[in-house]
Amino acid sequence: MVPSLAPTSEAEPAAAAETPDAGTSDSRKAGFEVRLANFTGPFDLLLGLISKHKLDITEVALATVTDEFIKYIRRLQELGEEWALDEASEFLVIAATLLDLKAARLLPAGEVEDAEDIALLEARDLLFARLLQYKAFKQIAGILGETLEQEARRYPRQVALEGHFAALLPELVWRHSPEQFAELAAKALKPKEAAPEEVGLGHLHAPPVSVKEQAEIMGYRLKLGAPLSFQTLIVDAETTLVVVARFLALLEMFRDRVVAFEQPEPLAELTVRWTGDDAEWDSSSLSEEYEAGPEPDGIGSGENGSE
Amino acid sequence: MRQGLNLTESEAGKTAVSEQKTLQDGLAELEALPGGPRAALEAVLMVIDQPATSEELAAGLNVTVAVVEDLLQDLQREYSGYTVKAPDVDAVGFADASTAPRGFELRNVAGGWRIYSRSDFADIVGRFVLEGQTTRLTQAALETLAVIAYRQPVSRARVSAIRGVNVDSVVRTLTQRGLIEDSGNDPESGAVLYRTTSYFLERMGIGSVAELPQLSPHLPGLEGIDEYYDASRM
Amino acid sequence: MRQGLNLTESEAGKTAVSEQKTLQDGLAELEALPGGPRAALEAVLMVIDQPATSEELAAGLNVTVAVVEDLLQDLQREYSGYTVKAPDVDAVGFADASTAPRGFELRNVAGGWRIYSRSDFADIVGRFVLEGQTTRLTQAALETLAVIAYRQPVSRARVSAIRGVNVDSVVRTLTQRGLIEDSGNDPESGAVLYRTTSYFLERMGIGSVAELPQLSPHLPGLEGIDEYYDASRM
Repeated sequence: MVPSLAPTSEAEPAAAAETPDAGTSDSRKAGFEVRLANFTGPFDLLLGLISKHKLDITEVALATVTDEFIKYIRRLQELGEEWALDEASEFLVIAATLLDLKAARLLPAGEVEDAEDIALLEARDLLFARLLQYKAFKQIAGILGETLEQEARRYPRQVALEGHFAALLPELVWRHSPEQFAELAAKALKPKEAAPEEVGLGHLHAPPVSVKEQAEIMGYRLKLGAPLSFQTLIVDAETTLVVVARFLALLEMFRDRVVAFEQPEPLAELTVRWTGDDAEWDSSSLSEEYEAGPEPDGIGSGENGSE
Repeated sequence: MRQGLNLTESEAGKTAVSEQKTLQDGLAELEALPGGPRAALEAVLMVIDQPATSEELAAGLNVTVAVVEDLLQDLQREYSGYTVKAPDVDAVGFADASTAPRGFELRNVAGGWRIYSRSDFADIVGRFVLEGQTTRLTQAALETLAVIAYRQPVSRARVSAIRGVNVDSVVRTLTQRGLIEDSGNDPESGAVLYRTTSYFLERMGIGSVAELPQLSPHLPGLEGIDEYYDASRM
Repeated sequence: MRQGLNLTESEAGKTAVSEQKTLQDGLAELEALPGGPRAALEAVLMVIDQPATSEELAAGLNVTVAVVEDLLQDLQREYSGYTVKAPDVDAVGFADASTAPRGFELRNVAGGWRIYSRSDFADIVGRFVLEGQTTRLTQAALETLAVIAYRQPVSRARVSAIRGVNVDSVVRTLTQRGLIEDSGNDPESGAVLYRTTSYFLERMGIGSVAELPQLSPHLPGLEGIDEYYDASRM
């Protein structure tokens, strides 16, 4: 069921033949070559390599196939034009996982010590699970293919209705003007838009909340002099998001040493007091770190109100 | 044939009785024709161009579903070369033309009945019938079809994750070939979900997806995966 | 399958001899199949849509025309309920299932042979055909018709590619309804090409397809559309 791996001779890659790249002719001399079309994905390649080494999939020493897998990836990269980015990246993800696993094997065997070891174990288990799952579907695909082929040897009787029966059919109701029909044609001929590739977030209406903006608001109130409780500071917050933003803003302000906190005991009331001596302080002096983050400056898709 | 909805109990009872009567009349009517109900069923089977359910056939012939199903089974056996139950012909050694298989067979696929040429004659029939000749599916298409068949309804992203590659163009091909279809959107992600069609069942020669071969024998338990780890760790 | 035309006399003679041999081999080959030559012929007759001449059938089965004509007559008689020539079953009073007429008959119409439903059952078959028929085209049928009207002559595969679904059964319905027809084969792929009929023009109230409204006002930028679909074909 697992298609045998085509060895060097007949396996001159179709894609490579079209690529006048000198690099490919070098690699063509390498021992192991496969026709790109032989594989329908990274798992397929991995299974191919495992079967080439006559390894049981459950006992495979992945390190032995890693090198070949990586070699294959290099070939893919050389033939870059022939490969869609997403396709190539699937291969690279698995190559990276394999490399990790290989690296782990080079180290002395021992106890699992840290989170990194555990992550590696998980990566390995996941790779195994996915590989086994893929293998099952590949076998089933073979069975489906055989069945479809066998069944194609039976031709159904599907003859046109005999004239006297066709004449019995009720007259069609036709309500379309030529213009309506043309409209229908235009709709039917329009290229179908590809289905969305990602989950749309457009329907989520989280109002943008800017941390800096909230810092500005609280800074203004605190500079008046009187210490304020956190409760008081958030009394006008319309959403939880604003509460969170104000809390983050306070942490930022604390780091900038413009506020001090007082809390007699855990979970007790938090009192905030202005300590900055710069009366001219404004939120633009807050740490730059928010700017560099993936969510610039705000929680949600924040627009920067203060700049 | 269809019953009304707002019947009192006694009316319903009467209708059931009268319907029963009509169906028996239907059978009597067929008995009077040359070849009887069996031939009438054959005549109908000659004009259908897609599998017909036994209910549809029963309605057309005006007999009960049970009667039609008996007839269908008789025909199926007869076409395949088994002697039909015929009390007057049970002399042994009777092996003439009537017990040789016919060139066609009656099959129950995709939930309906339809006549097919016997596969033994595929090469000969193929010379006459160009239509319906389908090109073979690629390995990628078969694998994608397999995942969809066993995980339906399923999104392309899910199929992609299992196969490890993008499946967009393969899904398009399978849709155009009529083997899979859009079955609405995932309530959570909004992604289009795909399922196999009745044409797929027809091509596979099965009645429903429940008849697909079991996946489990091909999928060793993943519980033992830790052992694999230990084994290869040496 | 078809013979060449320009043979010299002696060549023709040689060909005839070697062909004779091939044809006998062909018969032997058929004898080996379950049901033999009779079943092979049935298999073909059961699935062809257009009547086939005995010459075409002989060529397809790789036997002589005389053999095919004998078989055709046997089948015709058998379907109509006469006992097949079977020396061991000539006892009189033998009127079991095997001699009852079938629901179908083999007819020679306009020089070609095809299996039809038996006319005795016309009423029943007609009732079955009408059941579930609607007088309106489905949206799928309308869209398919629109694509064919504007892209004719066009193959089903092409229409499938444009509509993104399998259109086989819809094309059959449209053909049955007389709205489209076979317009020959594509010289390259051999696929059947479809075009709209004069009945379609009649229903649309126009004189020719040239009178169909231009598509452009409805869909700006359709010029490149053909390339788009060709590109998406794999």
